[in-house]
Amino acid sequence: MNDSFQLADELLASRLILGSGGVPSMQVLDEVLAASQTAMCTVAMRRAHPGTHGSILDVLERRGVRVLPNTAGCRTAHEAVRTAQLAREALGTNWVKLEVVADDRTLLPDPFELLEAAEALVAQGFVVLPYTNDDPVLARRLQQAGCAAVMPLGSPIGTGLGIGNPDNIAMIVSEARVPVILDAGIGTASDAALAMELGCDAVLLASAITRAQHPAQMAAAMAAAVSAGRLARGAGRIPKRHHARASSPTEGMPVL
Amino acid sequence: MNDSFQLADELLASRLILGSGGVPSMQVLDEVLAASQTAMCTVAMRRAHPGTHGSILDVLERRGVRVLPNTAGCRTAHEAVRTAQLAREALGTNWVKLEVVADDRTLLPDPFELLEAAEALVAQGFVVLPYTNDDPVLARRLQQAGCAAVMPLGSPIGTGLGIGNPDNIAMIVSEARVPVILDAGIGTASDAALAMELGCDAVLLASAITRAQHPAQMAAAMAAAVSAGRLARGAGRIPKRHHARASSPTEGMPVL
Amino acid sequence: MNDSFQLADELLASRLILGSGGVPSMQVLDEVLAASQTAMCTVAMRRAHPGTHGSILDVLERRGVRVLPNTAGCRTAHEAVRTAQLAREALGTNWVKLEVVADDRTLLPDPFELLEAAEALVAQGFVVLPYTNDDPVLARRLQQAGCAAVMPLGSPIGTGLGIGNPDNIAMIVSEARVPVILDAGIGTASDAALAMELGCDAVLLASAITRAQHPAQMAAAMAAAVSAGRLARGAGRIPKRHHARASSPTEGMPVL
Amino acid sequence: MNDSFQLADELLASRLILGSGGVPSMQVLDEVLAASQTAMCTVAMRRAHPGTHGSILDVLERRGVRVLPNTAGCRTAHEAVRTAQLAREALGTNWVKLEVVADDRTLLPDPFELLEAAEALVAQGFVVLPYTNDDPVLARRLQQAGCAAVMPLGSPIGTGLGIGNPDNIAMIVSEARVPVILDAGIGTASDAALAMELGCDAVLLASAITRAQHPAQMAAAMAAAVSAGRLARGAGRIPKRHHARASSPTEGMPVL
Amino acid sequence: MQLTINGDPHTVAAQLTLAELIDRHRSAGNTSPGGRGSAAAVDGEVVPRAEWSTFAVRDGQAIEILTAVQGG
Amino acid sequence: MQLTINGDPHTVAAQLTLAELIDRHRSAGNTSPGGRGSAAAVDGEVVPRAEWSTFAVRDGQAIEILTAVQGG
Amino acid sequence: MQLTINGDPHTVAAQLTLAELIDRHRSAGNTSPGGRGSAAAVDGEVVPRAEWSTFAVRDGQAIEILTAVQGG
Amino acid sequence: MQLTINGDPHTVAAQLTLAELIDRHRSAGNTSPGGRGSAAAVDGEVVPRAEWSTFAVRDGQAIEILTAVQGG
Repeated sequence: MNDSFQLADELLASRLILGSGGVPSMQVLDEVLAASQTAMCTVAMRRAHPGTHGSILDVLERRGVRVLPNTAGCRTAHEAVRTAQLAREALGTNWVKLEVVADDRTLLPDPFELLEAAEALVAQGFVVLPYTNDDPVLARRLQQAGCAAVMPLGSPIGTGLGIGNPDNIAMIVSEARVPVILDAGIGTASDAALAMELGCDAVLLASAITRAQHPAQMAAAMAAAVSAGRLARGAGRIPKRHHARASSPTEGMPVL
Repeated sequence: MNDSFQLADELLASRLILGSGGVPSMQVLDEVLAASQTAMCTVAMRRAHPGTHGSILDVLERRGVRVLPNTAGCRTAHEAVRTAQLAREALGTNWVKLEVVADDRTLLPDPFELLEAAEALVAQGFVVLPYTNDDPVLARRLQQAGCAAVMPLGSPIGTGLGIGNPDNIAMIVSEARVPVILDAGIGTASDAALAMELGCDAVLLASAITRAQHPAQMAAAMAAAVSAGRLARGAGRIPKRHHARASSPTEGMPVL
Repeated sequence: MNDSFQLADELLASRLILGSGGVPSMQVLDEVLAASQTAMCTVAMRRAHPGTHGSILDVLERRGVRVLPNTAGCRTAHEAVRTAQLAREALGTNWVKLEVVADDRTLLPDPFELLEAAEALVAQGFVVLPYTNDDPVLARRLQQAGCAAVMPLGSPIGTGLGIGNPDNIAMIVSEARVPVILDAGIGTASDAALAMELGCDAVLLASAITRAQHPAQMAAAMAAAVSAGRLARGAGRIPKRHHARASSPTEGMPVL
Repeated sequence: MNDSFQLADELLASRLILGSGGVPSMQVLDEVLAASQTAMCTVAMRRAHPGTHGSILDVLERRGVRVLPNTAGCRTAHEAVRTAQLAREALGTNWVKLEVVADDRTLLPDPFELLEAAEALVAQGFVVLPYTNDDPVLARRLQQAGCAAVMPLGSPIGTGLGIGNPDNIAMIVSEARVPVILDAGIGTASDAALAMELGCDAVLLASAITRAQHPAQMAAAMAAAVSAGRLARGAGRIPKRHHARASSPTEGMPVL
Repeated sequence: MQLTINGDPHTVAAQLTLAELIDRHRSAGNTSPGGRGSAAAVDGEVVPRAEWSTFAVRDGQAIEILTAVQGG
Repeated sequence: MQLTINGDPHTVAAQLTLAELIDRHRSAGNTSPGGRGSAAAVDGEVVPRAEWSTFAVRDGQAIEILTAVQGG
Repeated sequence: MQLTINGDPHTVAAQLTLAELIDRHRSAGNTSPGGRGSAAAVDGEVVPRAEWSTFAVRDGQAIEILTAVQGG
Repeated sequence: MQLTINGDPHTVAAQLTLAELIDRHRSAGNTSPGGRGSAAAVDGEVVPRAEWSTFAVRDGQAIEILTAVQGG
């Protein structure tokens, strides 16, 4: 199955998008990129420290992986817009993973600042990929604002709790006119498979891989899981039923 | 990752075992075998009808897939033992997927007849792979009886409800000294991945593939899912936590 | 246990608030009010039809139940504010259950219109009880706007799916400085008990009672469930553990 | 609602049966008996220690609560039968809560020893109330053996995990011809309510009350929860639906 | 004069107060005497009950008369 | 003589071996030559393939001839 | 004579009935007069209360004296 | 003159362009030659790279120099 998918004007070769946060070293990042076969990876924008050698950008470039700057850490639309502008200057991309969180404890998106930032960035020509909660109404508003995708959380960032409310994700998918990318809370492979089975177009995850005991192996697991879930969604699963149904013929039984 | 695994004295090249029940045609079975990359597939023993051409055995042989006869439809230890003996005669294998169900409505295993049959068949030199419920105590007894694996259900046969009680499966895995094969109730890829994440050694499924809208595609999904779950189990997932944890650095934020 | 609770400047004698929607007759409403022992019941504001006799207000008054007008059906802050003003004129109460939904299919609240309406109504001296989604950030904003309570949904109105995301409700409770009232999705008694165990101060429900086969009996069930959940919350439940723990003494066993 | 129920030849005045295990003192037991309004309470049989004053029997007698001896700690049918005989001698009751567990780690019932003990005790004229797992087939066998009730677990003893597999409990209820009593794993009030909503006739619990921070308050919570669940079961809950349904009239909206 | 009452067109004699209009509307209607339980808006603006008897309705206005019903 | 084959009554000539009986049953049947994939029980007892050609069927016996089909 | 009572070795005078033995064991013990709430087994066999006063304990026997405690 | 660079106070010679300032900051730093991967804001306003070499830094300004790091 061809797992590429269209995001804005780009055809991405993988439905697994990587977040680089939490990765213990550039060496591990390199292994994770290879094992995940991802086509895009997030970076954050932070103050440059004099004297540090090497850059995450070199690792991404070597692997041919597209860089996706985020606005992690921003609490207001103002900060997020500025950060996106700086990222565009620094990285030469008008794509941005838009994060505007309400506080550091929950890291949940602030619907009001988020929508305001999305509207401003769309107006400035950005391809906006907003990290949002699982509220179908907010997802709709972000699409109306011109976002190129919606990226609802499964559960709060870094928790590994999986998809807390599958009904909400399914509702977002059912009315989406842009790609839906599940973007937080994934803990293990079956979570990623479930996201795809619910109809998400892609999965974005960081901690589940970068903080696993064996990151590269988990990256391979996630790649397989996204593929599995995508295939299963298209294959048309059997309906759930509450009564058993024999899979062996009930006729032709001998008398023994 | 090398997904082969040791079952009795055999090294199987795949951790996905196929049930052939419910497959709409030999042509579809052939496609499903190819897509699933399975190494073993179940058959049932039924009265031979004069005049029917071709055999499922030919399809399996062509694909190099090991045949695993079952005792589906048997309600007593007596019937199951006889059926296993007939299968051994017919197919030249002393392996048997042992099913002894209590009734046709639930298709749940009868613990008493099952254990009795298992003991008898082990004594007669069979490699016994019993379909059992998710009771850790019964699983233990079947192992003590000399079964070569235990095959607990996730949920009743054909329901597609997935794994109803993950704690029970995890408990069975934690004390198993033979392979644990999840053997009923799988509905979609994430269910199969979860089974492997819980520590199962393999997954056996039929309806989820054979009755899907596109069986071959679902077979590919299941193969990927088993692989994903197996890798994830080994990769050491992040622990679940109830509070968010940033994946981007919290230091180095600019003032904008 | 004294189940009264303080809401705004009022001490309500029951933690079960009734929605009157869906009730088949005034007679049934009367029975339900009695069985539920509720102290407050919602009404909607609709065009008066000439020639109709009797009013829901008479039933509520006879039972001594406080009337709580809602803004059901409103899609904009403008409509909701006007509706609240009209309700205040009609009913002589400045309390309002504020509903501003995004569409008729999901009946989910629109965060933007909701907050705008809440701010306007608070400024006009209303006691605002907003129906909101389960987003902790929106709940926080509504409190900051001066709402007298927050009323998150368990699941969409009328679905009976219970509490889809208990973690979110618990998060809202953990940081709330006003009462938290679970306000949609309850299907049966255990859902209501769970809401209270999560720390909600009260439960508001309509369909679960009014559309049950036997509304008055379900009303009694809900009253008991709210009480049960409230008591259990305060009683300090045992922690969940994954290994069994004997409740009978393990010492003093005879040799038999 | 009259919550009494018929068990064997007895009409019990409460559907909440108490286990006395884990209670910190006779004083607390007394409070718990009062708050729970239970009509029956279990005791274990252990070696008598010279010099101890007072007996649990006095507390039960004072409260008019029927004593139900158990066979906790027994690992074989032989031990359990002997223990039941001794309890009958000691307490003058032919009722017994039959427990035969497979090991001390899981405290799960051993299906084989359990059924053997049940058959023996029924033959000796006992009213046998077996603690069993949630396997519908074993429940059926215990009924066929003449047990006066079946008492499936929700989850392992003392875990407080609630009802791990509601489908299994519902299946047991659907075909039961004797009372079904949920007998382990309850952690909080909503668990008990759910058990009753699934159709159980009663709930038996110990740790959830005796080890709660405030046992008497939790006892009151459980009494209310059992009542709530029982009422809700009879009231005919609304069906679950995945799409919202307005509870307020959609007609008669003004233009504002 | 022409009015819209609760969405429907009505022709009424001129010189009518809102109080009179509402009274007619609910002749044998579902609200108590004195209008308890009902409220009115004229062209989208709420008119307090105290002003009903002095509020002169004008040609072309849209009047909404609301009352409490079961809901929510 | 009278036999029951796979549950149905059959009348066959006397002096028939099990091998001959099975051969007839599957004329153009679904098992390979030599009986690969099939097995037989007579009055509930399994008869090993090696004995088919010498096993003489007797009047009144019930024969079950089984083969592998999809299932499980 | 030597007895095992509730798992512990005891030496007692000969010619003791079970009733006497149990009485001594629970002197100031946790069962009511007349033995309500307690039961006894000798060498694994239950001895009904009615037989306690005539049941002569013999050297080497293992006696279990049980009572009801909280549990379950 | 006094500047704030990435939150820290710095004293630098007058007549410095932003390009020169950034160059000093990253001497042996973590960005490629020509500033690939980094961006700058002065008093909160983004300064496009093309203007760095002509942008004269003034006393008292706050300069933020950012670069891409792992995150998200």
